[in-house]
Amino acid sequence: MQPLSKSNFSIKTKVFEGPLELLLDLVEKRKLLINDISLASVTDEYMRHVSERQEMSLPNTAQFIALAATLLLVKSKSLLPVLELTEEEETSIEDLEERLKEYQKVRDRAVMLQDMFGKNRLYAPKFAPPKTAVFAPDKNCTIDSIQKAMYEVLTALPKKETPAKAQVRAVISLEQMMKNLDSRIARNSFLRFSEIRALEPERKTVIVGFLAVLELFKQGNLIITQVNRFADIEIELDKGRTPTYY
Amino acid sequence: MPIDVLIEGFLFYKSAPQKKQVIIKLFDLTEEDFSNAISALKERLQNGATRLIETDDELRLVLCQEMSPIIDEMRKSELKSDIGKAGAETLAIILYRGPVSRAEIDKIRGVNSSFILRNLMVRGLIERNYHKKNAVYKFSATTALLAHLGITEKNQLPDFVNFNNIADNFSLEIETKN
Amino acid sequence: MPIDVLIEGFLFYKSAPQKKQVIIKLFDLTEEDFSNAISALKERLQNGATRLIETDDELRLVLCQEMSPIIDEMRKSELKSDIGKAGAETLAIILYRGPVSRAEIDKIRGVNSSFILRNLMVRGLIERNYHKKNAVYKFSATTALLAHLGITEKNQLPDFVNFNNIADNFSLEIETKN
Repeated sequence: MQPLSKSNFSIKTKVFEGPLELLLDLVEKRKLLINDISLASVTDEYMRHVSERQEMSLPNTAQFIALAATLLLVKSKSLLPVLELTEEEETSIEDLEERLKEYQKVRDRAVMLQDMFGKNRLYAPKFAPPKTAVFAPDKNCTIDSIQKAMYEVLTALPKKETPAKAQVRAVISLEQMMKNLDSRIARNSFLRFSEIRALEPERKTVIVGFLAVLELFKQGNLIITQVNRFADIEIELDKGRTPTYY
Repeated sequence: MPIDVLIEGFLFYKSAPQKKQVIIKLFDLTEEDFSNAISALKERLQNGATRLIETDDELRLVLCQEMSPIIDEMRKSELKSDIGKAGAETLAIILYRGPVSRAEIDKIRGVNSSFILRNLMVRGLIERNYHKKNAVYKFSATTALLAHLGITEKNQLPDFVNFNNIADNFSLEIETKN
Repeated sequence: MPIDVLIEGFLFYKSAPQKKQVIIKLFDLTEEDFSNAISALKERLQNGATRLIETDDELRLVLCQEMSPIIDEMRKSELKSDIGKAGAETLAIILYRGPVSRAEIDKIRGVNSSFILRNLMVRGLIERNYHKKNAVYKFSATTALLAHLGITEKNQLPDFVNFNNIADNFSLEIETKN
């Protein structure tokens, strides 16, 4: 991947506030409908955006990563149709499609609202302050109540947000995983998937690891052998070619 | 005095949004009398310069849309208002699906909306009410929001009916999951 | 738009008496058009809650006579009623931070305060003054309120420095965020 400078990023890429906005943009850019096929086809680009975000520590990165996990599931299923997903995983994929469709509707309505807003206002009458105000205090008009009310106002002020750094670090990017794998395979020239798995305590990271293997295989850098279903996957460097990245 | 005149007079005197429930209690009305009076009032006002804005729980008397360019002209020094993309999305969810909780808004937008919600409340476009039944705060449109959009009722929004039919399935899903 | 509707809308929006000559000039009317419109408007309003009051040189929209007893009653009960939690909070901010603009009150409370401010003004607890420098209205406590509280200056309020520091810090934070 090309290193991107900050200025480059802001020129070439829209800044997305949330993951659904990014995902929808990627799907619509390709003029696709929202379904598992289109989601799988934009996964790589989505992952790229997310790792850029991570590097620049933009806000909401944790939400982008949470959605990435589901997208990776969609992608693994499309690369490996025999892959069996748990019921929970199936639901999370369906849920993502639903959410994206709902978001699309909301976004379309939002565009209309932005256009309507303030154009043909229905004006309310101007406020004319009373010329002769009667002095009508109530039980709240004592020093004690006023102090208490001010205290309540100040304690209800919104607190400064602290971004969830830990969550952001939890999931390693696909690209990083591919680099790691490649150098490990280059060192050992042979690796079992169970070994990768043993080294990665996070389930999400295991999925990323699996995808990295598939991705390297697709690019022709690896030879993969699986003797039978559910057996361990054996990974070898294809010595016939020099490893290349996209 | 006819109830519709009574309500019009009350709203004119208050010159601010008023809760429907307050009006019903104040004039000791049945739900039926109230809704008939509201229809009659809307109908009668059509010939004049004022209109009745109706949200889920409030009423307010405002100027008709045709007067808008004239008042705009009179107030031209004031800034043109914009709500921004995040604001428009949040308003869309509240208008088309409201009253909704923050959790629902966050889920649909995929990001934390607390900052933008506060912003919209400060501008008086939405309000937050406690719903005892579900023990959550829900956000809904104010008369000011409808007034800014140039409509007197939510169902005058483009595609309003259509949207809600489809969205129903979705909302069920959220509720069973939480 | 019919001239009578135009005039009604203008008077409704201004909610104060308006000079006839101003209206004639504003809408570029002939004397005849104007007086015809006035008759038409008076006639039309008969069915509703408002009436047109005409003096030698002014026009004004008011509530019909029949509403007076109801409104008098309402005004009395309004003044007797509680200003509520929102009212107390707004009053506290004005006391501790006044003179303060509506925008700042809204920012601190996280909701729109315009209707509460009106109510506090009607009750003679606060007043607003135009600050030319920033071209905004600022609100402060009335001398009657200060006397009622038994203080002569706001810095005699308990925790005055501490509370204001917290509010200042928050305003700064919000500022940098926007």
